Amino acid sequence: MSSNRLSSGGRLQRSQPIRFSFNGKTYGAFAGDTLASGLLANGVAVVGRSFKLRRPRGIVGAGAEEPNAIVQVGRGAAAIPNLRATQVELYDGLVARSSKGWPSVNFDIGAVNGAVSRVLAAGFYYKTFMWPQRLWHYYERGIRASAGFGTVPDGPDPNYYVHRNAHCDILVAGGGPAGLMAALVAARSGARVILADEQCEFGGSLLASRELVGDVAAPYWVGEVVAELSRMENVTLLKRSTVFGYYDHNFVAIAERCTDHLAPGESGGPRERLWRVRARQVILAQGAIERPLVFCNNDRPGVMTASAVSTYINRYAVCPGDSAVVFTNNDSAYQAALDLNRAGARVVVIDSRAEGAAALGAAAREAGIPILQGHVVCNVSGRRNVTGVRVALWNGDISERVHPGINIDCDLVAMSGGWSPAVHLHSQSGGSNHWNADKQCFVPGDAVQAASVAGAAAGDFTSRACLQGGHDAAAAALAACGMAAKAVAVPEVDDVDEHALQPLWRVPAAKDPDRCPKQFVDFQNDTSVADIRLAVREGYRNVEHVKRYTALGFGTDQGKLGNINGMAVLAECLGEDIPAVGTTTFRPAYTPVTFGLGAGENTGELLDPLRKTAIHACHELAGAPMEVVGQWHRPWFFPQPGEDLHAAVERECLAVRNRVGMMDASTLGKIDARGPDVVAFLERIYTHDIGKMQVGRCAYGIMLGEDGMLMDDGVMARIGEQQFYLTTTTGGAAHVLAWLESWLQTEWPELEVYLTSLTDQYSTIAVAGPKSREVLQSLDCTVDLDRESFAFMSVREAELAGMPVQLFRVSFSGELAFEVNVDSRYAADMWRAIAAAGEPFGMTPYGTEAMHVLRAEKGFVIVGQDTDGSVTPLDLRMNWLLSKQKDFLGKRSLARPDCLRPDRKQLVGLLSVDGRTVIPEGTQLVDDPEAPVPVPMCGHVTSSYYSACLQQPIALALVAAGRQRHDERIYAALADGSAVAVTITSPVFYDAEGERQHV
Amino acid sequence: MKKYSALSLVRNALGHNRHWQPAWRKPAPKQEYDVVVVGGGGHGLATAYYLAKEHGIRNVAVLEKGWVGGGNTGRNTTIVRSNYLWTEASLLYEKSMQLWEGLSQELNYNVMFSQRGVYNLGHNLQDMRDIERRVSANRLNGIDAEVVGPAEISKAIPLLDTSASARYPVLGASLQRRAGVARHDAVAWGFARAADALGVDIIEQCEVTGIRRNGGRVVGVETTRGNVVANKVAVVVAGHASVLAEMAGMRLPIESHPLQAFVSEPLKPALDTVVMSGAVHGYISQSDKGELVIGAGIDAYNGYGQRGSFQTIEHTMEAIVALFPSFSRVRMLRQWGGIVDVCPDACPIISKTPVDGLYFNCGWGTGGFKATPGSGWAFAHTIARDQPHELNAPFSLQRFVSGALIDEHGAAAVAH
Amino acid sequence: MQKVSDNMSDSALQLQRVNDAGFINLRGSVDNKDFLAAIERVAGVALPLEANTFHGDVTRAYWLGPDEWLLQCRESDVANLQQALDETLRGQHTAVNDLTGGFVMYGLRGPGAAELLAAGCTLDLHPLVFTPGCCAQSGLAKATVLLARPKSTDGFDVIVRRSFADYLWQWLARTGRDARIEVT
Amino acid sequence: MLLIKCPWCGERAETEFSYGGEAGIKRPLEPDKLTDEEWADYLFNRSNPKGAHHELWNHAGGCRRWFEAERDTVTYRIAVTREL
Ligand SMILES: Cc1cc2nc3c(=O)[nH]c(=O)nc-3n(C[C@H](O)[C@H](O)[C@H](O)COP(=O)(O)OP(=O)(O)OC[C@H]3O[C@@H](n4cnc5c(N)ncnc54)[C@H](O)[C@@H]3O)c2cc1C
Ligand SMILES: NC(=O)c1ccc[n+]([C@@H]2O[C@H](COP(=O)([O-])OP(=O)(O)OC[C@H]3O[C@@H](n4cnc5c(N)ncnc54)[C@H](O)[C@@H]3O)[C@@H](O)[C@H]2O)c1
Ligand SMILES: Cc1cc2nc3c(=O)[nH]c(=O)nc-3n(C[C@H](O)[C@H](O)[C@H](O)COP(=O)(O)O)c2cc1C
Ligand SMILES: [Zn+2]
Repeated sequence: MSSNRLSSGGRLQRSQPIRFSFNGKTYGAFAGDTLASGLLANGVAVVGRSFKLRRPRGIVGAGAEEPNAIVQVGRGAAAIPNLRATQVELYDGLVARSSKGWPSVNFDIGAVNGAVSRVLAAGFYYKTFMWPQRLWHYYERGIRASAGFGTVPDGPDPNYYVHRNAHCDILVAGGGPAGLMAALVAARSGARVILADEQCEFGGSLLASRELVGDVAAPYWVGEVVAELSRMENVTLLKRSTVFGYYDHNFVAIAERCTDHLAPGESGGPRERLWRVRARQVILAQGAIERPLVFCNNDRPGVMTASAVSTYINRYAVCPGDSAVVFTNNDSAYQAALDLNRAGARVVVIDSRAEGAAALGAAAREAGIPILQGHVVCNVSGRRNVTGVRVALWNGDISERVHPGINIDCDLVAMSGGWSPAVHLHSQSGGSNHWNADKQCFVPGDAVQAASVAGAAAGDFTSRACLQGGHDAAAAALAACGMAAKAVAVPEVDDVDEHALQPLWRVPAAKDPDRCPKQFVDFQNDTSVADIRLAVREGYRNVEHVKRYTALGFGTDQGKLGNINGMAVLAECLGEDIPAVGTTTFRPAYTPVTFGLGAGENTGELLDPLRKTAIHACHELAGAPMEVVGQWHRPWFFPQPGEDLHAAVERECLAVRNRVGMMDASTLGKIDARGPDVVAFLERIYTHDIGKMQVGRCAYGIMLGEDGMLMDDGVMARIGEQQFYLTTTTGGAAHVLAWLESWLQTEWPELEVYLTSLTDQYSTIAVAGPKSREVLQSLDCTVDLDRESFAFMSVREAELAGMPVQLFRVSFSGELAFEVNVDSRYAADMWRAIAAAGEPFGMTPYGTEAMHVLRAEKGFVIVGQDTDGSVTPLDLRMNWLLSKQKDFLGKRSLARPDCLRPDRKQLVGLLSVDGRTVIPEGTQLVDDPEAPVPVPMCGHVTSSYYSACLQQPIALALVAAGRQRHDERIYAALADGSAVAVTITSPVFYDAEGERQHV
Repeated sequence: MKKYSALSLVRNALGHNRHWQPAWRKPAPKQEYDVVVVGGGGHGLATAYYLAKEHGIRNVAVLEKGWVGGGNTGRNTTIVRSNYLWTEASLLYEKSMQLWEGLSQELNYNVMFSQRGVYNLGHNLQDMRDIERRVSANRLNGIDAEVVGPAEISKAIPLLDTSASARYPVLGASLQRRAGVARHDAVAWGFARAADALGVDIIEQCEVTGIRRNGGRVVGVETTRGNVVANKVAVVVAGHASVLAEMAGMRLPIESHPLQAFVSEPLKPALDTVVMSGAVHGYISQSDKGELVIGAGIDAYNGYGQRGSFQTIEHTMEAIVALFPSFSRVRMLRQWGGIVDVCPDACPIISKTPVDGLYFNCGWGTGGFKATPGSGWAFAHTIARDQPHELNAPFSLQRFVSGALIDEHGAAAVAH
Repeated sequence: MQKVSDNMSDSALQLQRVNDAGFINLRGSVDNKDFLAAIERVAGVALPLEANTFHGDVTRAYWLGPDEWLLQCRESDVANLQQALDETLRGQHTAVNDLTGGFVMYGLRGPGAAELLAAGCTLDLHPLVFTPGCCAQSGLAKATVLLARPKSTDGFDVIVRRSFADYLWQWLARTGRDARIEVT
Repeated sequence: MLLIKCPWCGERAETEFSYGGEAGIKRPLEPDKLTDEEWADYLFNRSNPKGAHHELWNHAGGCRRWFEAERDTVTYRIAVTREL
């Protein structure tokens, strides 16, 4: 194995060597490695290319902050695009490749962009590609082809995802010292605790720490705490779980990755689990992110954050370089120098501060590490790997140029510009942040939800303070939950004496910032100091404008490394201080979340409930294709062998007109309305006079919105003096019930009425056609069905085929017809019984399509098809339904000038003049198809069919002033540009007198 | 204004980009303007630009409480199309479309208007009826529109699930080929730069806190940067319309709701057009940078929080995975919200008000980005002439009294 | 019996359809003492007045809302009970509706039941929170359900509208696959 | 996702509720006595405030009761919910 791998240490399972492939080459590593540590161990420097300039890039960080090492893992449909190599756990056989770089990451044609990088400065696209106008399309294609990182998998996801709703007293986000301590205190005190950490192990920074906690090594302490927590029933430990979103009212979303760390095939179960947590209290212990320093060519492979270097050495037993320069403005990076030194690397510290570091400085000196104080690294040499740095003396004045007098050869630069608390979740929760001048970072302000922040995330950068902070946060959270905190001792950790950090947001160079080699602020998007300065020069001065103009913080890392530096550079340009410039908005997701995770189990046929009637199985058996109506599946038609839709529908329609047919109408909404005030209530809802209805009678009723537009319709029946049975349209059922309840509860609470939904209780079978009476009679119907005893538009309780039913004598086809309402438990039996009894009479089941044709022949409208929310009952010629005696919902609106306009679109019938053409539904109607564009339209076709019984096409339409225009000829403007002549008629094509339904 | 050109790019590059001019000045508010435009979104900036350009009214201030383009202009999913249902709406949006087609050149600022086509999918018979109706109307109005079948759709959008077994199978779609997307920020910046060049003062960090009236007419505004006198005040503040209306003692037929959107991480080109679906409720396009840009629905409740509920996002992810099963493993990078001003008929208000000299342009709800140039053009006319242009006359406040609503819920079914 | 997991013996969860339950929806006022007394007399179970609870075991009364309850009894007893209620409550402002045909009831048994439901339900089903005797109308996946934790067994009853029943069954079976669900 | 306290059932997730808009908009008792302007005001105009909002919610997925809430439309904090 390559020389970068240390022979001992780390948290690897050295007994488990594994192999993985990157960009087609195979490498060795150990279980416990990440892809990043595996690559570093093998001396792979270039892992990606930057977005715009295509500069070769190496690994910078060791966790979620990584901007450069964006890789595609796996193949085919199981590929995962855009992973950070630093977060990919290696398994044997893992296949990964760089997301950018063509033909290869080591030789990228796109790198020519670098040569013209000055032209490609921020805002470049807005200023060019405009000439000639029509070529933009081609320019754009080129731009698109070179953009993007990963590739979409080439098939449907082979894995599945699940959701889990959870509740807890205390949710702890982040399992470093602060989070672990908080969880321990909360758990021992008996609270229901969820602890989530995005890494594969709990411990956070302690996993790479050489500190003693209490009197044990930090990772050992972690192990003890985790072991204790995992034994407790009131604790849920979620590792590999990113708290990615903090929403209102302490709703927190966590993405748990269950199988990505396993070789494909090794794993069962869901790939990821979405935890939807409602927490009484949240403790945010996300830690802090180390900032890079901004110097020329600071993006070269081999330049890393100091803490990442320490992490690779201590946790992964990889020393990323043989000779290193540690460049810092604060004490913490000396730890990296010590770690490098211990790992056998040559190391020099360049400290921008005149006085260097305190305790760690002494330790470094003791270890014999050379330290240059009051110096800066102002440039880096090497292209695909660092070969050295240029160092200059610096007096602390940012406006001065420096003179790089020293060259140091090295293959690794470990940089530290200080630390930024991870205030992401706090900010998402609505909290603001304050600038802490001592620590030179934003720290979270007061929580606005039931939350607190602990540890480095709160600006406490020592382990001792982190442990104490976690402890205190838990105690406070427990108190807020009304629980007593158990006394838990906070383990001792030695505090390290430190010198103050020196603000250093941009390292001075040999030339001024606009001319010097690029000083990168945002690595992924190639945003440099010069870009920010350019944005300011061009007037894009607000931090949000700078973000959008330069793409600062726009990448997959969302500026975790670069944002604060960028804002500070901006502040300098504007001559303002950093808090005045402020931050951009922190938004979910903390790290990106899989779409499939959001979808969870709601995929495929479970995307949306598929509602079935109680007779559904019979229809399936009969081979009926289904029509989707809202969530329902309804039989569309019942084809016989060799029949298509049209043939079947013609046959079904003729059967109803000439003999008898049956249809499943169970999807209609049904409501039981009763109480002493039910009449008064329904008077206000329906447009017709309710009081006049006799018990046992039915009526067609409509409801209007308060805007006067038709909202829903259906047959309603008076079952008793104080009881009605209301039906609604299929799509309107839920809405109508809620609408009725809202009036009852909010506006007229004095009315004593109870509403109960019966939609699922009753199934409805329509039996229609001249023979329908005979069919029912043959089923031992217990009531007389003759015309006199059971008149049209009445309702009876009866027994049919031995089953209790509500029998309606209503008709949506215009034929003699009955609707059988039967307990859904017996509906399939009833369906079969009617079918059998009807057989001698030629019984024909029919579907929604025939139903539509039959009702259209009669001019009956379907709400939602013939109406669209802009149609009044007057437009539909339903004046006869509008009571003059009373007020009802929507009545006032009908008197508005626009509703009285004589040229409103009104319901009419249409006949094709050629007697053949069935006009597509939706087609617009015009008076003059030759008129110049825009051609005035006088209406549109709402329903259109071939009528088998009339042997011609018929259509319903809404036509301006249509009622006055019977017999006039207008034109249907077809999609292909042609026009078909049609004649306006009455919308009732069949049995205008309504004799057939009265027999 | 110094023109952008290939030459200027090279020249400036040679000068280390040190000689670029500010895109717009940063003037302090003057005491008096002929017209004060409240709101520095795309619509407000376009209004100022067309006031200056078409009507010669250059003593204009745009007052923006934050940074220009920071409202919905900066947070929308950038779909531009004109295939609305009703003639009134179609003609207004089509006017806008025509302006879009030359906008980069007119503004000398590349707004990256990309006419890659928009597909509105139909998943059931009623969807198809509505599509036929809309396409038929569009054609008669001179707007390009077609009805396309599943085979053609699947060719144009290979990753879309067009199988018959889908929970919501694709039965067809309407297609407007001239429709597409544009770079939202560039629209605000381009209009700002062009308006500034014509003398308009664009004043950021200047919140209007009061509308001063004398008798029945407007005399100016109060702002966080002092009072400004003006005989004409034009309010274009999208989600904040009701807040401004209250300052003038009015209530509007508007509710403000959070509307969300999200983007994926950047991907290699995977989707060359724009796809919208009402039945599964989602829509998606891919930006030139490579992110999938995805719009979610509105949250039902009133809100000014520029954020929304997570279940709305989950629902949209379901929709996207249903439409594009291979996007299941793609990841959401960032989600955000905007505050949209929703009108009862899903159509805007571009109108005079009961207060003389006070004009409102609002109610664009989930779909006004596409109207940016047209809206500004028509609003400028209304302000300059103190009467609406015939294109926006139907969009008056009066329609709520007369009942002449223009119901575009169908064509606007998916928030976009 | 539909086998979802291969290994039935160590399945942690059983899902079954309860076939002999009848349901009656009741509306009435809690201020009407006669009404409350009459129900208790006729049904043999007192209406719970506390939200989110139910009374009884074989015959149950679930609280649905401040003036609404669901009575559950043996399917064979529904007709009689309904008739008795109608008679007793005649003349009072109440509503009694037989909904036996409108509901389907599933029993979910076993230690993993709460966890499975938590995949699609936002209620806190922790045994100390949603204790035996608790019930709630809520959402489960994309259906609206009445959930109850019976006193006598370990698990939950799920009552769902008939037209959603197949959907919910599929959802339970699919979502339960990791819990090695046994479907009977 | 909001956590809303139904006055009857207690705290439940937002997904169980449906929103009913501004509370306290009384339906005019005699609509036909109203001018078109007054009627339009009732039908369409809303205060839509930025800040405290008095609004209606329905526990649609639970007890089906409508109730009132005081919610801040910026912070989304719900100060109180109460029975009608
Ligand atoms: C998520 C989302 C997706 C969308 N997708 C699409 C789409 O795909 N296609 C489409 O056509 N439309 C879409 N829209 C709608 C579209 O964004 C808007 O209709 C349009 O951008 C509105 O532009 P505007 O200029 O009127 O408003 P804004 O850009 O919001 O501008 C209004 C400005 O007024 C300012 N302001 C407010 N109050 C004051 C005050 N008191 N004083 C001074 N200034 C004030 C605000 O700060 C703001 O900058 C979407 C909207 C959202 C939120
Ligand atoms: N020397 C210094 O200047 C310095 C500076 C900073 C931190 N530190 C050290 O780092 C430690 C800080 O302790 P701590 O507990 O505050 O933080 P930590 O960094 O140890 O732990 C934070 C944990 O939170 C996890 N995390 C972050 N965001 C997450 C999310 N959204 N979801 C799930 N998990 C997430 C991380 O994976 C990490 O494990 C201390 O030991 C401290 O001494 C030192
Ligand atoms: C069309 C479009 C594309 C976007 N692409 C990205 C992106 O690639 N990366 C990113 O971080 N944000 C992207 N955003 C989101 C913005 O960062 C930001 O969230 C949004 O404009 C709302 O502003 P706010 O979050 O600052 O409130 C995009 C926004 C829009 C409207
Ligand atoms: Zn409730």
